[in-house]
Amino acid sequence: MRIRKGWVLIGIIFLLFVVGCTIYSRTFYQWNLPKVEIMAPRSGTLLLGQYDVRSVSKKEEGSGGFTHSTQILLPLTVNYFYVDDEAEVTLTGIRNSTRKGRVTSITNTKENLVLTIGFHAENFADGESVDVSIMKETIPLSNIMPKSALHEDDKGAYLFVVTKEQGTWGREYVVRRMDATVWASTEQEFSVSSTIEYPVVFASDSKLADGQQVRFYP
Amino acid sequence: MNKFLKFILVIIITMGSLTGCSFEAKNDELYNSKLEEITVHLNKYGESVDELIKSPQNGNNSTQKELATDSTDSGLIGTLRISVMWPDHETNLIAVAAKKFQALYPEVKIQIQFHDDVLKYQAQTSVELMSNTAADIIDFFYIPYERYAAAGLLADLYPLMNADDSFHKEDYFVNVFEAFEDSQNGLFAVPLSFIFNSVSMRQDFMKSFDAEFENRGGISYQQMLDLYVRAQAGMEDENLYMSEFASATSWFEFEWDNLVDTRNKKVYMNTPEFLSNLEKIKRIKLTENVTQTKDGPGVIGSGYFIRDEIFKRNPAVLFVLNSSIEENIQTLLPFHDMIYSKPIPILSDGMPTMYAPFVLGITNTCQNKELAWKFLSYCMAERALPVKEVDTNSFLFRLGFPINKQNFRKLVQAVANDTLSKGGVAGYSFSGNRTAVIEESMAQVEKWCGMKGKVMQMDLNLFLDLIYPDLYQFLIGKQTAEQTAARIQTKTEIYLNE
Amino acid sequence: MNVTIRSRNKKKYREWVLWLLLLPSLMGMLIFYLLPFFLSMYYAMIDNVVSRRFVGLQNFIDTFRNLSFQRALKNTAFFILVGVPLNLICSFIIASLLKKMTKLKGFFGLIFLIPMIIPAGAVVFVWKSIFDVNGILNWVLYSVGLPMKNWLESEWVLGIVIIIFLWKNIGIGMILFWTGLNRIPKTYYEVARVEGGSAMRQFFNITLVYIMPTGFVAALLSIINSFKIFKEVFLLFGNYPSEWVYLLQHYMNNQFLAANAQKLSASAGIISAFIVSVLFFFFRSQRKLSEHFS
Amino acid sequence: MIKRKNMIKRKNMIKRKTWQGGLLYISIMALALLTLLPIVLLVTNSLMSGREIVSRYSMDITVFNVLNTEYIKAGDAPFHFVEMTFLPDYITFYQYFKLFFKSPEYLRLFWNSVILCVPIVVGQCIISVPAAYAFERLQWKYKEHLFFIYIIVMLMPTQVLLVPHYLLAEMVTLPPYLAIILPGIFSPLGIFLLRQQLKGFPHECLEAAQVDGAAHGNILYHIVLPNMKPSVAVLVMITFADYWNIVDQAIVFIKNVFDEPMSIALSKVMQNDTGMFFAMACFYIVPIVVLFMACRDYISQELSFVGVKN
Repeated sequence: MRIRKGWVLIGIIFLLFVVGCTIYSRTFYQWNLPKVEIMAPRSGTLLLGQYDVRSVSKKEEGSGGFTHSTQILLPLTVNYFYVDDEAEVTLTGIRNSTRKGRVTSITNTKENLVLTIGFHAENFADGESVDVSIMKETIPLSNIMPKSALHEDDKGAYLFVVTKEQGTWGREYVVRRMDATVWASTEQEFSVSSTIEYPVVFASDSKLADGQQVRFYP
Repeated sequence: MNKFLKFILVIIITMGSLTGCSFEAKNDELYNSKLEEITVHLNKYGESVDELIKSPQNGNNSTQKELATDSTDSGLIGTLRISVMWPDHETNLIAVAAKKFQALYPEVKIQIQFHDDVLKYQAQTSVELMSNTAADIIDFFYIPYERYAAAGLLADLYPLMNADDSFHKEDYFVNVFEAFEDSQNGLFAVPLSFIFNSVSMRQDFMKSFDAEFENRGGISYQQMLDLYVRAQAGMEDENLYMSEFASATSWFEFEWDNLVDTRNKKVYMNTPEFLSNLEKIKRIKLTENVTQTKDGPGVIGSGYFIRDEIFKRNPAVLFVLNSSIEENIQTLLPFHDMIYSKPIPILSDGMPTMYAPFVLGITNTCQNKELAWKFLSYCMAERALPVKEVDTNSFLFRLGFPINKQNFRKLVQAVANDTLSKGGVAGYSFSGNRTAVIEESMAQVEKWCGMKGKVMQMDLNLFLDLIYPDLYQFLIGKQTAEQTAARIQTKTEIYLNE
Repeated sequence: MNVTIRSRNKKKYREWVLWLLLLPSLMGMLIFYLLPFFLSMYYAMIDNVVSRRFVGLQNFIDTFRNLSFQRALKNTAFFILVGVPLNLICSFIIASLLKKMTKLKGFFGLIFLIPMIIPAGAVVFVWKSIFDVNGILNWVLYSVGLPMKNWLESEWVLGIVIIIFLWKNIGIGMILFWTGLNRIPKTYYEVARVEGGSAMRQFFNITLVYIMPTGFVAALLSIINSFKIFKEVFLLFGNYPSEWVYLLQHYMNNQFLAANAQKLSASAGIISAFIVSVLFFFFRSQRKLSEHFS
Repeated sequence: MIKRKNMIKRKNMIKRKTWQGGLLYISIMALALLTLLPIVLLVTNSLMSGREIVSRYSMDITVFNVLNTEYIKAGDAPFHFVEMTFLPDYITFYQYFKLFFKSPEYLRLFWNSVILCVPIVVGQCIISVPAAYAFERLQWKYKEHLFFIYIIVMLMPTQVLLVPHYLLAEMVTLPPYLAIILPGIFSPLGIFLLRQQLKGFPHECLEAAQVDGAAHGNILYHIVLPNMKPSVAVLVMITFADYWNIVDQAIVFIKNVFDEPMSIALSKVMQNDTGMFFAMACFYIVPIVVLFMACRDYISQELSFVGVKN
């Protein structure tokens, strides 16, 4: 009638193994966590498109009370210009003769988009060649980020956001996947419709997954 | 021997934690710097958009005026304990209001306990209530507050409301208070925000099935189901969809009051109509989660617009639930080529149904009920919406319409403005003056929110235990409708008789 | 004379030390178990936690009249009346089988004891995958050609709960009966065989009679363990199981979640009354039987 | 001649005995296998990879995926039986690796359980051993009634005691762990078990020790304790098993998710990471099995004394 020494030994070895794992998880595991670079999304406007076209101005009672009007052709993919958008019209070659013009109507032919711009100009002759520059910026946006921050999988476009959460041993930094609908985007940057209150990950040394603990680069 | 073991263990753990925290310091200050940057941007962005809203705005621009309660009862003292089922965050209205309230009344001390696990929150609240050590104000998120009120654990709020003369009833949606009254019309839980369940239907289907529900005051879930089945029978290729909200769970959520009579403990679930409805639920086809790829510059469409574009491409989605404020307002604004109808309220036996995401109550064991009511009315009262970014404001009210009429107007206006500006960029043109459009849509929403409604309080935990196991077996075809109906009937009877 | 005085107060002195040894456990039991019991009985007597109106036995009467409580009582009673005797019979059979074996007796005894210590959370998954609609049992029936059945929702579900109860509690019963059987001296059996009694008569008037005291203790232990089965049933079926397996603890757990202290403590009071009566009957009959035999 | 007939009788007697013995062994072996089936399954399945587990047990393992609408599209789900095997197709230790090296929270939960159980077991022994001895030696009219109260209180359901314990913890502001440990230490189970053991203990030698001047303390220490060791071992094991899978008290008293013992995390793991469930269940069972194996001799020896008249 005695306690089995063999099993007591197994028990001690098991406990030491778990102690070892706990120490590993507190030291080595923390040191080589994936490293990420975070940034605060900048606010401002996104330049959707900028076009400088030379065309011919016509003198006539254009709609909307403008003295002159001109037409410019743009590629069909451009879909962000609307009536009442502003444009600058300058006589080719003559400095400080720019006039403020407005888009009066938008029609499209088979290959391209036709924008007619009306503007006031007393001393422009009919048939003068003018340089029209029109650009479209989005309304001021609160979160603009580089394209490298955007990821995509079968469930849709998403970002990685770093939050400080209550971890196993006190507070730790965790990467969270945030689904986002891309609101406006250009080649380098894009903006998202929802508010982003946490720093966004735009570069990381290994593939990230939701709920993963991370450390910062420097 | 084990003394030696313990000695090694202590050394290793201390050494480990020491190295751990040195890294911590560097991480912290980098993370905090980035965090400040963000808040600075948000505020700067806030001012820039402010002109947009302020310029066309008319009349009483009282957002900045802090609600100065009259000085008579400034002598408030005491402590308040509040337990909230929402993390401590700037979108947590109670946390924000508590800070301001304490600034206003320095002697008042407010302790808030934040929870995030629903099961634990329910267990702890019931133990605290039973042992009379409950917090003074409790957040009824997933909490069966009718049963607590029936057990006499909650305080009736009407006497407090009438006694407090600084609380003018006409500033609030009184019809929503009435919807929350219990059988002896005592008010045991006050909603800080509410949403009327409404649905939009495809206009072309509406004409073909002469389902002019708009001017019939609303549609019941049963009518929607029958219409869907009829439409599906009409379509040859059978790919008529309903949006995610119409899964089998919502049948029980909307028709719970007809199926269960809680007062005299009757359950009508093995009736022939119930069986035929079970068959109908089985035929609903739900939209997969449609993805929006990121290619192509300028693809624009946030929440409510994206649905229009996507569902244009989808063969046919008959009904779409307007679950947030944006969706309700978007369908009201006069964009021309909208394929979905104006919001139609969902009825449950003739009464428009309402869902309250943000409900608070005062416990009977609270010593200083006046102070608790003062704080509650302060949370409900008109407040300056701190950040112009619409999302954070609507989260403050947990995506519901605020119960205070001024807050309601401010939020709806901000949302309408945001919708119009985003709509403009997203290629939805509309004619007419922007402010007139906003005013008109706001009046429409306010009239609509003034309806006399009924609160849909379906406790999801209850549904998980009572109905889901058998419903799931039925939906994957392992159980006939009769068996399922019989089983759900007996289980619900047990629940009612408890 | 003074010798007697000294010995008497020495006895008095010894008594005091014994009380000192008993004190911590007594105090602990009072503070953490007896007072809470009386507090919960007080809760059962008042009608609601705030107004504290004394109501007397009204809550108990309501609980008795409550339909769900009656159903729960019926199920629990059925479970105990079928489960405990079945457990005694099975462990007795296994114990007698083991008695006949020569080699490997300790090894098999050990195997039957292991389920007692396995926690419910780990094994409930195995029970679910055996008895579920598309589980092993249905697969066997399907391959044999018999009609399949949703066992976890059918009227046989209490049988499944009893199987789990047996699986967990056969070990203890077997050990008790095994040592009880060893305790019966061999001589009684020789005498019975000499008188030419058949195996059956031998069994009835010797083994059965002498095993009775151990039988009592085994029955008491399995009744105590029958209350622990709630953990498995809760993990398998959740708060509202089908009506055949709705036990008393389910009723109490749901009242607990609905923060209804009155119904909770009233039902607890009723259960304790049942336990007290069963125990009282047990101890009285055990004391009577042991006088009869010694 | 007679010898041959006896020989034949004895031979078929032996034949009959071996035939019956064989049947006995087979039946016991079958019963033992049935009892061990769940545990063996648990261990072998823990070697399976997460994907294989989900594909094998694709039945609705969790009740809680209520709002995912896939099940409706899979309305015509093929009738898929659970394929339970003892040998997984592809043996991998990845779960164990992930459990021990990749997820520090489960280790923390393990230590929470240990911190919760060890004080209770130690406290229980320190309190119950002297109390049981004192109970046995005390000559007091109402001793049996007091013991009867101990047994009734032992059988009280936990939900009832939860509310008063919470009230007590609130009044005396006990930290959550202490609010679970203190009621655990003073549970009457210990005294019930130890007293049963002492019932079989001859009083005469105790009186003899007392006569030749031994104080209670060293009587307890030198005579009673050595042969109470078996029942103490049983008490340790039962209490450890009880408080190792504690659920109700832990949910109510412990507020922070990472302070909870492992028993609660087990059901959560089943929902969100089924692959890890088996590995964690094995990790969870090891301490109790080791404890049981270590003092299993005491179990069989001690329980036999329970209730037998001396």
